[in-house]
Amino acid sequence: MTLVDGAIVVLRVVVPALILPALVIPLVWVERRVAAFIQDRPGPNRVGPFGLLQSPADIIKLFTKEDVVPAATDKFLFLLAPSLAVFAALSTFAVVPYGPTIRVAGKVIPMVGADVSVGLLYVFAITSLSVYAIVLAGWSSNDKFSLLGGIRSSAQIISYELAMTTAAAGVVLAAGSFRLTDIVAMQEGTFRLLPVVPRWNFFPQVIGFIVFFVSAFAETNRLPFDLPEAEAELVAGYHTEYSAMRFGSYFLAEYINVIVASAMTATLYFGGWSLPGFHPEGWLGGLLGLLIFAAKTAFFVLVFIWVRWTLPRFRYDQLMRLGWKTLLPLSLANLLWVALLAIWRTSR
Amino acid sequence: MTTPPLWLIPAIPLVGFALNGLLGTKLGKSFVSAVGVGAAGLTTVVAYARLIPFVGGNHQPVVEPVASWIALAGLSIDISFRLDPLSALMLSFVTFVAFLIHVYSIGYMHHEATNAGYARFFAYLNLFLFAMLTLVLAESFLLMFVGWEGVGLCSYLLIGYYFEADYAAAAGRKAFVVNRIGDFGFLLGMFGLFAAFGSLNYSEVFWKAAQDPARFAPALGAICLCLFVGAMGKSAQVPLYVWLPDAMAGPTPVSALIHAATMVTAGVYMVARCNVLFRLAPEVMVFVAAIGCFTALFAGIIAVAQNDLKKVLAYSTISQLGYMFLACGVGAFGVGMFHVMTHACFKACLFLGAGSVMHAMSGDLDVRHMGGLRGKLRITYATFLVATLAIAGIPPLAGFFSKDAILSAAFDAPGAGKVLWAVGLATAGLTAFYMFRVVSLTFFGRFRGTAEQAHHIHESPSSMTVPLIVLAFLSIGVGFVGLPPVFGARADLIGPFLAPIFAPIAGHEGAREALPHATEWLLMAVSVAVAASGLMLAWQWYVKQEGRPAERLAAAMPGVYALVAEKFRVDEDYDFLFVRPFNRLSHFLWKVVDVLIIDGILNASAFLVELSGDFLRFVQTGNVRNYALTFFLGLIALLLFVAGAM
Amino acid sequence: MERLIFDAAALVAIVFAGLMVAGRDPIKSVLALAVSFFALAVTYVLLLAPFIAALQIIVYAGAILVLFLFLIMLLNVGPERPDGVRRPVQTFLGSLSVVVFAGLLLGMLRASGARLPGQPEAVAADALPDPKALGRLLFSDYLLHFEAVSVLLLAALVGAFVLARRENAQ
Amino acid sequence: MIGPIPLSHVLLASGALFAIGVAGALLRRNAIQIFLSIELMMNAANLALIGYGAALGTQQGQIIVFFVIAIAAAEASVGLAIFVAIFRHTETIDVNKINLLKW
Repeated sequence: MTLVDGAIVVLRVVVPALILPALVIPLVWVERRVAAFIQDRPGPNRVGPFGLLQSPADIIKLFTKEDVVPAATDKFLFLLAPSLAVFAALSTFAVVPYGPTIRVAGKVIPMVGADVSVGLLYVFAITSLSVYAIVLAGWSSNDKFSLLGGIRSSAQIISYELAMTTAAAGVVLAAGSFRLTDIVAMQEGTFRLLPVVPRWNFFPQVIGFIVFFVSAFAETNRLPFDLPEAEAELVAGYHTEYSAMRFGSYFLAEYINVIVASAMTATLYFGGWSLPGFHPEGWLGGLLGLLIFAAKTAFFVLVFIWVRWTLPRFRYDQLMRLGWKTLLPLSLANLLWVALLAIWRTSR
Repeated sequence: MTTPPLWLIPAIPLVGFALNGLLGTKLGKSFVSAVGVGAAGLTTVVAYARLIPFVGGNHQPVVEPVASWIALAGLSIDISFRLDPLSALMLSFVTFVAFLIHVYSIGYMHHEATNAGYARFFAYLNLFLFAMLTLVLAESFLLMFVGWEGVGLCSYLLIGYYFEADYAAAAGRKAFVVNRIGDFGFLLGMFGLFAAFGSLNYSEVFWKAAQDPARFAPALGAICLCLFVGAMGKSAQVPLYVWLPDAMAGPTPVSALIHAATMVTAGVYMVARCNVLFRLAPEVMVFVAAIGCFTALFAGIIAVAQNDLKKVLAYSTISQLGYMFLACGVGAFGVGMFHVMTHACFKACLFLGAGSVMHAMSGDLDVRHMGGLRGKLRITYATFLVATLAIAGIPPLAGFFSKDAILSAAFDAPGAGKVLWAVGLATAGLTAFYMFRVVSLTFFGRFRGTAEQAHHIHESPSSMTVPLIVLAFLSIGVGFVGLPPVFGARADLIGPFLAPIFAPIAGHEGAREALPHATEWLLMAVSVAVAASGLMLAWQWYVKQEGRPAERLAAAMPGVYALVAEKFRVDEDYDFLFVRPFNRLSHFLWKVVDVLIIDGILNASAFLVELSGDFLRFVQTGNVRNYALTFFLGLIALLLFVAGAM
Repeated sequence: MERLIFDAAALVAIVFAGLMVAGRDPIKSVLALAVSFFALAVTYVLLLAPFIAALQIIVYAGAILVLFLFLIMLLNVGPERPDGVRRPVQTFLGSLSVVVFAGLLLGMLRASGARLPGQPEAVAADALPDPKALGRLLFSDYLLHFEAVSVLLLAALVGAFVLARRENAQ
Repeated sequence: MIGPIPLSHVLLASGALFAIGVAGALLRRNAIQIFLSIELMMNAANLALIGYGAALGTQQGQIIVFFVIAIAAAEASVGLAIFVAIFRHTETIDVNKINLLKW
């Protein structure tokens, strides 16, 4: 392993890990502007041009505020929980292919952190760990609101993970692999019967997509599924007792999760970095692929924001009913449908 | 016209049974009557459609297989039916008499309160007919046994028809139990037959036996004895006769059909059917003759002192059955069967007449309460009188010919034949006496019942009187098919007809010398004289002197009279000899063997379990960790064991 | 390198398992076990079972242990307190059997490991067994087992629902 | 050897984990911790299975582990439901106090 190779690996893995948190800063600004647009008001427009510097200012504020650790908390877990949240959010991205595999100067460089054979399972594994961050925060705060938030969160995430995984199983079945690069690869080109339509999983598996996307909202605790932090009932839910940058960590994790969820949606159902007729060559191709991927992801991020400021919050029982009685059966139906498709395809 | 298959004959009443048994309760009395009588009538028509060509044509036996029943290595039994002269004879009167009795039953059972009871009666009657026809037409012992058990079952069911009454239920049970003893004998006989011949089909068994008498003769003694025990049970011979008088608890048509005309003759039929076997076992033949003779006399004596009309008829039936066995025992199987046929006619007529009387007397059957009924019940009186004369053996009625044939056959028999004849003759006199005693008490003199009964007396409806008339004519006429040889060589129709069945076994016995005509005339005269004097005596005692001589006689010998009136206390003796010891044994088995020993062992083991449980339950601490610890200790032991093996 | 990672992960798993058993607070125990399971998942990856490793984290760490946490919070189970009841026999026998058992088990596993036939050639890291192959095996040779387990899961689902339902709730 | 990892290390780790599980199951009073110990024992067995499977170059070990995990999920759901039911009646999950099922 030469130094160059080592550098490439570092680039592949570390750069996304650094860029992701950095992306949060503009994302917060975007969210606030979109929210303001939806609510017919200006939004942040004082700090810098169009209020662009509002987010960096907020970051500085969060870093510099006093970090209060309440007396009755379980210190260790209280401090551990936020970092767990960020850790989980960041590591998910490691297996997401953000661009094509390119050849530059004789080197094969896959534009993905780690192309493992169980990529999708890895994503779910890490996602399922993120619940600890919330549950532990809720419990260690020794605060009834936090605790309730934590309990809600654990139940909610377990419930929706089921539907989400089952929906994603449809994609796995279609691709015949857990490897995310394989999943992207099988979505290249167009349908044979309908040559103008891209071969995205979205088209045959629209039900699976809906289930997956709705579950993604629940997994990221975004409205309309933000019951763990429902401010009207639970003050601020599991992070009521957190302040300064520890609170900021949750903030950060949430936005990273939004980006990752959008990226996953784009990867699983919209062909990732690929487009019909796009055959990447060299570093320019890689860059183009990256841009396509970023565009698709950005679109879903915008949908996340749009939905947040449009829909009201569910009641807890509605949330459970939706998850178990609507999404889960739908995802099973989708799986059955995909299985039938697969049988049809292989029998042809 | 194609001839109907034989299996149709028993099948029709079976269908009738199914219809009435399943639907009769719902569909009402007219439906039940139509189905029940219709089935009997139809089967009679079908039977005669087979019989007339058979009797008219050659008399070759016909065997019609229906289905394979049991097919095993070394054992193959078909369901197949057989029509030969013997079964033809039985078939001719069984179907016809049964049909008449079905018709009679419509009137007799008319007052039955519920549809269910009415339907049950006709269903049983049809079932009986099915079983009886199966018995008669069967080609193998096993199928005959099916019919044999079937008629037993129906007999039990019909005796216990009024099962709400204890006496009827008890009578049914008694009939069943006593018949079981006989059936046991029959079963043993069948086992013996199968062991000896390897088959249960008539044709095969009889053919083998006739081919090689010397080989089978030794075994046949025991086999025939067993079979005869079966016949004793079914045909109510001493000592298994005790059920028949009690069987009068059933409705009167049942008594007429089952317990006089058909079922009880099954034993005679069976013995006649097995004549080849019996003739190869002469010692058993002697036994048969002795039992028959003794039964005839014994039952006749009892009948003299009975006051219940149906009981008298019942003992008379037993006595007549004894005659039949007497005939079989002396080798005159054909004559026995002839008597079976004539007896069926006049005894059915007598029973139905008794039923008619009972109808008129509001259910009372005690002859002491009757008297002078001839004015009110003209048809019943006339037919009853005809049947009485027939059974008494007054020429030229049916009973005369058959009874005379039996007596002459006995007289002709070697060995103790003369003794048998003498006893038979005495019985004939007794028969005439007790039958006319009953007639006198019932129809002559003055009425001795209550005013209410007197007011109620009326003749029965035509559905009852028409069968009576038909049977009375049969009682007169049926004897002419078996005229004795003195009227010419071709006067006897029935003997030659049955002769192939009773063909002599080659090299075993020679044809017997016929009696000289003079002797025969003499025998006839003697028997008619005896019968007539019996009649006259009864007339003298019970009509002229209104029963006073009988009372004087009874008063003169109170012990003897009581003994006879109480039927020689046979039931009591059986009770003492068998029933009570058996009950005591059962009680012992129950109280000592079952309760003390068997239950004791069980209870002791249960107690031990409980005791160990009482101690072991302390192991169950309810503490999961204790259990887990125990579990792991066991696991360690297991690991040590495995480690040792490694 | 892999060997070192394996040893480290195994050590983490053992240490946190010990913490789980030793801890008084059920929440801490669950968390310690979660760490232990996570470390075990790492060892699974090193033992060429990435699929099982992912499953381990999703099902055990992500679902079962979260369920435990949920339950502990729901029932508000506090740390174990001394109940004043001494059970010397139970404790002594328990400890003894643990020691004996551990000794036996380790000894036997050692022996069994040594008795294995010739080790297969070292497998290259990029030849990690495909989850596809596992899936094929699962849905062919082990189909019956698979179906049986699915029925078991359904039964467990129904059973858990019935058990945990409030009796007066309709 | 599985790759560079000696099987003995795997088995040693598995045995140690199992023994720890046994100790927890036998010595703890808290039902939840006992339950966790049982889960730990299952995982110890899983580790050994995967180790053996890898050492023998088959996938059988992983298949069995797959089933063990599925069964563990079933067991956990029913077991925890039982805890809920017990807790509702007795307000405790200390196994020393849950001893109604005895003589």
